[in-house]
Amino acid sequence: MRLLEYEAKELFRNFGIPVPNGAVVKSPAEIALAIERVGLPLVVKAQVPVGGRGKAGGIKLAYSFEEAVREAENLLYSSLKGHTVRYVLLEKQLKIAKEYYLGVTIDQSAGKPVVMLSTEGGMDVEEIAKKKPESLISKRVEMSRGFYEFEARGMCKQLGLEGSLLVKVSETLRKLYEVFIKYDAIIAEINPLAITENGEVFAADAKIEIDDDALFRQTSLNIKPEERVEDPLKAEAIKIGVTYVRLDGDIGVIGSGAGLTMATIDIINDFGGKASNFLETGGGITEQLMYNAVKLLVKDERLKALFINLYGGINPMVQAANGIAKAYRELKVTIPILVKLVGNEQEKAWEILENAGIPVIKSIRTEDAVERLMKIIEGF
Amino acid sequence: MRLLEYEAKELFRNFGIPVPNGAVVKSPAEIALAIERVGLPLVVKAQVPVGGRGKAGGIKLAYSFEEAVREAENLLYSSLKGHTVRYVLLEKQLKIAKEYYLGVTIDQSAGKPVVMLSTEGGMDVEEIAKKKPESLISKRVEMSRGFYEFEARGMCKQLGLEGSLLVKVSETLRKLYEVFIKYDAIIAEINPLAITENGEVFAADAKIEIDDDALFRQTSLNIKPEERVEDPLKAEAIKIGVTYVRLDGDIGVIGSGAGLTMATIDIINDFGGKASNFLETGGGITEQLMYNAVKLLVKDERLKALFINLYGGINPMVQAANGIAKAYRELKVTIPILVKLVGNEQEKAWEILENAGIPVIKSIRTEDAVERLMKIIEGF
Amino acid sequence: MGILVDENTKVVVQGITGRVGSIQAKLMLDYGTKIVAGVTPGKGGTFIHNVPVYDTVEEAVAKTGADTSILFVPAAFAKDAVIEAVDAGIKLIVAIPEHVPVHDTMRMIEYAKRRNVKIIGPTTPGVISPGKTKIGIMPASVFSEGSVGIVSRSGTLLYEIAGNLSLAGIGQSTCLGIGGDPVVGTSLTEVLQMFQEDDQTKAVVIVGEIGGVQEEEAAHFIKQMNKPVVAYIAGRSAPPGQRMGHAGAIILGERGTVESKINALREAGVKVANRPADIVGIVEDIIKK
Amino acid sequence: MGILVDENTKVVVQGITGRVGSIQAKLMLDYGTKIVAGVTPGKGGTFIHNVPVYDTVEEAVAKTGADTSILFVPAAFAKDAVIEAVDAGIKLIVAIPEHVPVHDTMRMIEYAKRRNVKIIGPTTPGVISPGKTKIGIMPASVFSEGSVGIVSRSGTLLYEIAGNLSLAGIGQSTCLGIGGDPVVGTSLTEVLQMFQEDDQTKAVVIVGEIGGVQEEEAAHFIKQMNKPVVAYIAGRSAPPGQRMGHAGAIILGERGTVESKINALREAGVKVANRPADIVGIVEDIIKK
Repeated sequence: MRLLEYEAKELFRNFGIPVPNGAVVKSPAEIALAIERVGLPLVVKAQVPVGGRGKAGGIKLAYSFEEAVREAENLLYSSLKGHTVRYVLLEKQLKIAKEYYLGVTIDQSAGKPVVMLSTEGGMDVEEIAKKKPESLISKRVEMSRGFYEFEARGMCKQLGLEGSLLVKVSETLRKLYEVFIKYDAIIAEINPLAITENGEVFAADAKIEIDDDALFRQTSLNIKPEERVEDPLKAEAIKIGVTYVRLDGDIGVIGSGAGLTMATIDIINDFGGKASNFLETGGGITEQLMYNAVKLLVKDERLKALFINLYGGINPMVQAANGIAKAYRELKVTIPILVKLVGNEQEKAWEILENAGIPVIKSIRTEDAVERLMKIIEGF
Repeated sequence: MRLLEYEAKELFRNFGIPVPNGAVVKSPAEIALAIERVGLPLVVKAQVPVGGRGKAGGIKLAYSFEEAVREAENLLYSSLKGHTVRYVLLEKQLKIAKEYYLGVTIDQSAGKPVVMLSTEGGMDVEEIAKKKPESLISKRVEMSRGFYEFEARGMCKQLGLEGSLLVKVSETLRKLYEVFIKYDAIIAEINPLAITENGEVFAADAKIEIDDDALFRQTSLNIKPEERVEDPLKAEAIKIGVTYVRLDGDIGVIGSGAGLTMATIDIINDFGGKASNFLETGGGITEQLMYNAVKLLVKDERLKALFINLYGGINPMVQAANGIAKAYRELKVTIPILVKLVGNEQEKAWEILENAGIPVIKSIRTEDAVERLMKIIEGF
Repeated sequence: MGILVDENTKVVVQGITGRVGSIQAKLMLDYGTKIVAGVTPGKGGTFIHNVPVYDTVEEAVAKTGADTSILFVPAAFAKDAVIEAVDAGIKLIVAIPEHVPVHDTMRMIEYAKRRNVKIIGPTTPGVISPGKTKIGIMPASVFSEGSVGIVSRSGTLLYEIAGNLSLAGIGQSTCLGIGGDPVVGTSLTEVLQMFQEDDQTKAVVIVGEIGGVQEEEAAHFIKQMNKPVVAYIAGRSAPPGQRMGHAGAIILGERGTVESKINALREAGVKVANRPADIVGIVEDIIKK
Repeated sequence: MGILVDENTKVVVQGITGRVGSIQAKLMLDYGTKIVAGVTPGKGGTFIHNVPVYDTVEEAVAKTGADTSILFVPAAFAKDAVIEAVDAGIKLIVAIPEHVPVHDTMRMIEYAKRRNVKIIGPTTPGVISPGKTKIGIMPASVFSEGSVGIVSRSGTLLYEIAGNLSLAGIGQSTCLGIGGDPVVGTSLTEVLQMFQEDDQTKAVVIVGEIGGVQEEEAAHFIKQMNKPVVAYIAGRSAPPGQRMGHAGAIILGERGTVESKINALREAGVKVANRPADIVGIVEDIIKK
């Protein structure tokens, strides 16, 4: 779950990472007061949880009161990269002399956090690594040991920093690591860290992404993921405990396991179909969860068929079948459903589905199922 | 700094360690409401930061409303073991079947925290170790690794615990370690942990002592040490940054370094005198600190002489001398002062003192100084 | 032989009295897995499916000589369960739980690696050496004994592909899922190293998916392998930036696409199937040679 | 020889540009101590007392070959300073700061011990081998070169006793304070072991005080020593339960009293002086024998 810039900056402020003076507004009525509190000239920033806001027109400069009001009003409630702008951050403009990059993320191969510093901020870290590799220092961290400020100083030294800048940047980098640890982050990034003309440093932007699997213990953040997605189907999916990704086709897909579900969609594509979604149940299938999953998809008016592809390893297939059958019956589903279901107690599950009038594929090959599905769709 | 029982129990509650239902009162007007909130029968407990309250009459049982009011009123504002009772804790009585001991403290020799568990609670841990050593299990903890609940379970197993009691006790012990770490404690103790007749566990008492040297970062506790001591001279000493311990003699002593100051007091005793105090400056002497220290002691009407014994290693002797001379002059000190002062720039310091009319001992032997001091006192 | 586990592997089930733990323990016992102990704090002294339950792993190991652990504990307790198992002297830990916070995963892997203990997972279906032992949650029916090793980043796709091979009469030496999370205890490459050393394994199937760079890293190692490797990579139609089911399956920027993985593998001489079922024909061709 | 340090010891001063650090660095240089570098983050590239200042200890060690560090940093930063020194390859750290939180002390000692680095302190006056080097804050004038080793729990009492001996013409091999905190990096016993091995040291003086059990533990070791040991213990008139100046000097229950310490030492054959000045006579007697 990615925090909005102003939320991330609040965390930074609590940890003593300097951020520009600013105020966030969520309604036009608040704009004037916010401008007065912060002071001109301003940066007006749309708060959406995605990168590339600047290029998309989500960041504006304002030098007069009127200009600031106009830009803030224009951005508020507008749509930016698929997200409605519900918050606008008004920040005092900085006199920036240099921009650095500071980041902490996870090195998946090493299985460790990696702390990164570059004297070339403002572009993303992959770009830095490609264009200015000599400006980028990274250090993997042993978690039981932690990351020390002297190590940040060592990194600064390698990039030629000295004097008070060395002290400020290394302190900021150490604090960024603390934020990363404290909040179960998968990314904590300051890009750019603005170095002002008089040698002060400020986190001009802030990116923090929290591990969804750790939100249960990050209660101080008070995040309700379902309130943070635009797509109502996706919000519903979060509530019922499945993963949903919208695609632009018309064949609904439910699968158990990410790999199988992705493969199913790939095969549907190969057979000339197009999936309307990715919906993956994880290993916690119950009758209710399966019912909810079917209910969620059949709400989607694009659907002309639904294919369910399950394996019973940890998932109970009889319960899954009951949930599908119940949904089919109660929701009076009119589009064709096809189920492929393999694993423990598969015969019992098949029987339940067939008794409910739902066609079942008994082959283990997803290809066979998709072939049959396409025929059903054509014949329908 | 030792927390009061009710403060320690608040921390326990925040960490999920079960404590008895209770309410704290700090004025008679609050007693009735507190009794109603908690319910009878009650334990009425004087809140003073020392052990042995029960024997000293600080813990009373009350079975009726009237009894509870009377006991609480009697304890409130009374004096217990040298402390004024400013808070009284009213707690629901528990039906206790067994009492355990749980503690985390510092093993000084190992330089590590030590977690302790005994099935014989209610007496102090030294007593348990002596009388029932077989009931006591202790485990030293590597701090970078931490203490895990399964290790607590292993300790419980060794003492024969099983079932839900094993689960509850080990969970409590792990949480106690967390409290110890989180709050820079030097002692965190639950003695007794009450096991009720129906198998629940409660921290019936709570002892937490915070490292004074870590109070600066334990800001959430909001402790002002100077507000927690009864002796106004000691409170003053905390404010000016020196260590003061009241003794029952009449010769004031200021020393730099704990060992030297203690030795000075020992020698005064040997020569038939009696020190009124221990006052140790630490390594941060300034002119102001020295002035404050002298001012603090001369307030004490018991004093018939003042002996100052300093070494200039890290401490600047010229500043020390200036501070003493200034205090002598400005405070119009009438009792005799003798100064022994050795170290860097000692000659300059001696000159300052002598010019101010303060006798100086130039020998390095504290014995010589004390001998001279006794003669001055006799002749005075 | 197979890798990692065999008929002599002595298993302790952590969380054996839970809903999932008890069902899966029964299914493993039915398969013939030597489950010698279970652990559930507070349930020590009881039995489930005739398996003795202990309060601590230490006790379980001391009393039964268990050398391998399988975890059925809630995600929030996975880290502590791993550390307990490591301290008790367990040498292989199969970490079934999904949704383990990745910081916990990093910590538990760091702890285990430093003490030379292997972790498979988390979010793994486990490991099966067909005909010998099953230490996992996979449906046993789709596996059969033979000479193909399968290593998969996905659980259910592993079942599909193993099932396809079995139907075609091609058995497996050992099959395992390394886990779907971005950080896992044992990498694709490390499993390939084990298959390379294993006498029973004549060919290896990799089941990959979008996200991360494990397939790309594995390709480096495959260049030095003397056994044929076949692969299938899921997620050709996955949109970038979207998390496909678990945290590991996400395309970020140019990294983790199906194309980069297929290219790297092909360059290393791997035959890459377009669809899961196509694996069968490719493996058959290899075996006939 | 003396113990721990000698004229070849190359010292880096962490916190050299601070008020205390700069004064004390000057006093050490005046004594002849080989201070080869100072460290203050942000002051790299400057000089103080002609000593080059670096931003990190790593750099200081790389450029100057420093092997020993002395800390003049605020108490709150002592732990990080120690870890930095250890990582940079420093072998002996003299931790001057007082009021270091004891949890930090435990962590930094744990870190250093695992990497075979010695810490003296915290709350130590440091260590001096008279005539060779002084790595500490002690006033140089009271020390003189000779054959008596002094190990003290107190700083100023060390000066007093060394001064007394010097006045009587009895010089010292090495004198050090182990630090007044309840937890210290190097114990009384460990220092005695070093004195036992040292050729220059013919007799050892222990300056103890109330609190803890270090003197009692040292008594065990003294039984195996073949050098005479003399002791003085401060705090006979200290009331129990009161912290006498620093956290280490406190009598808790029956532990840490002057009596228990004197008894343990006497039992081990140590001559215990009643007053600091009495040490001189006892040592003179020993030397004459």
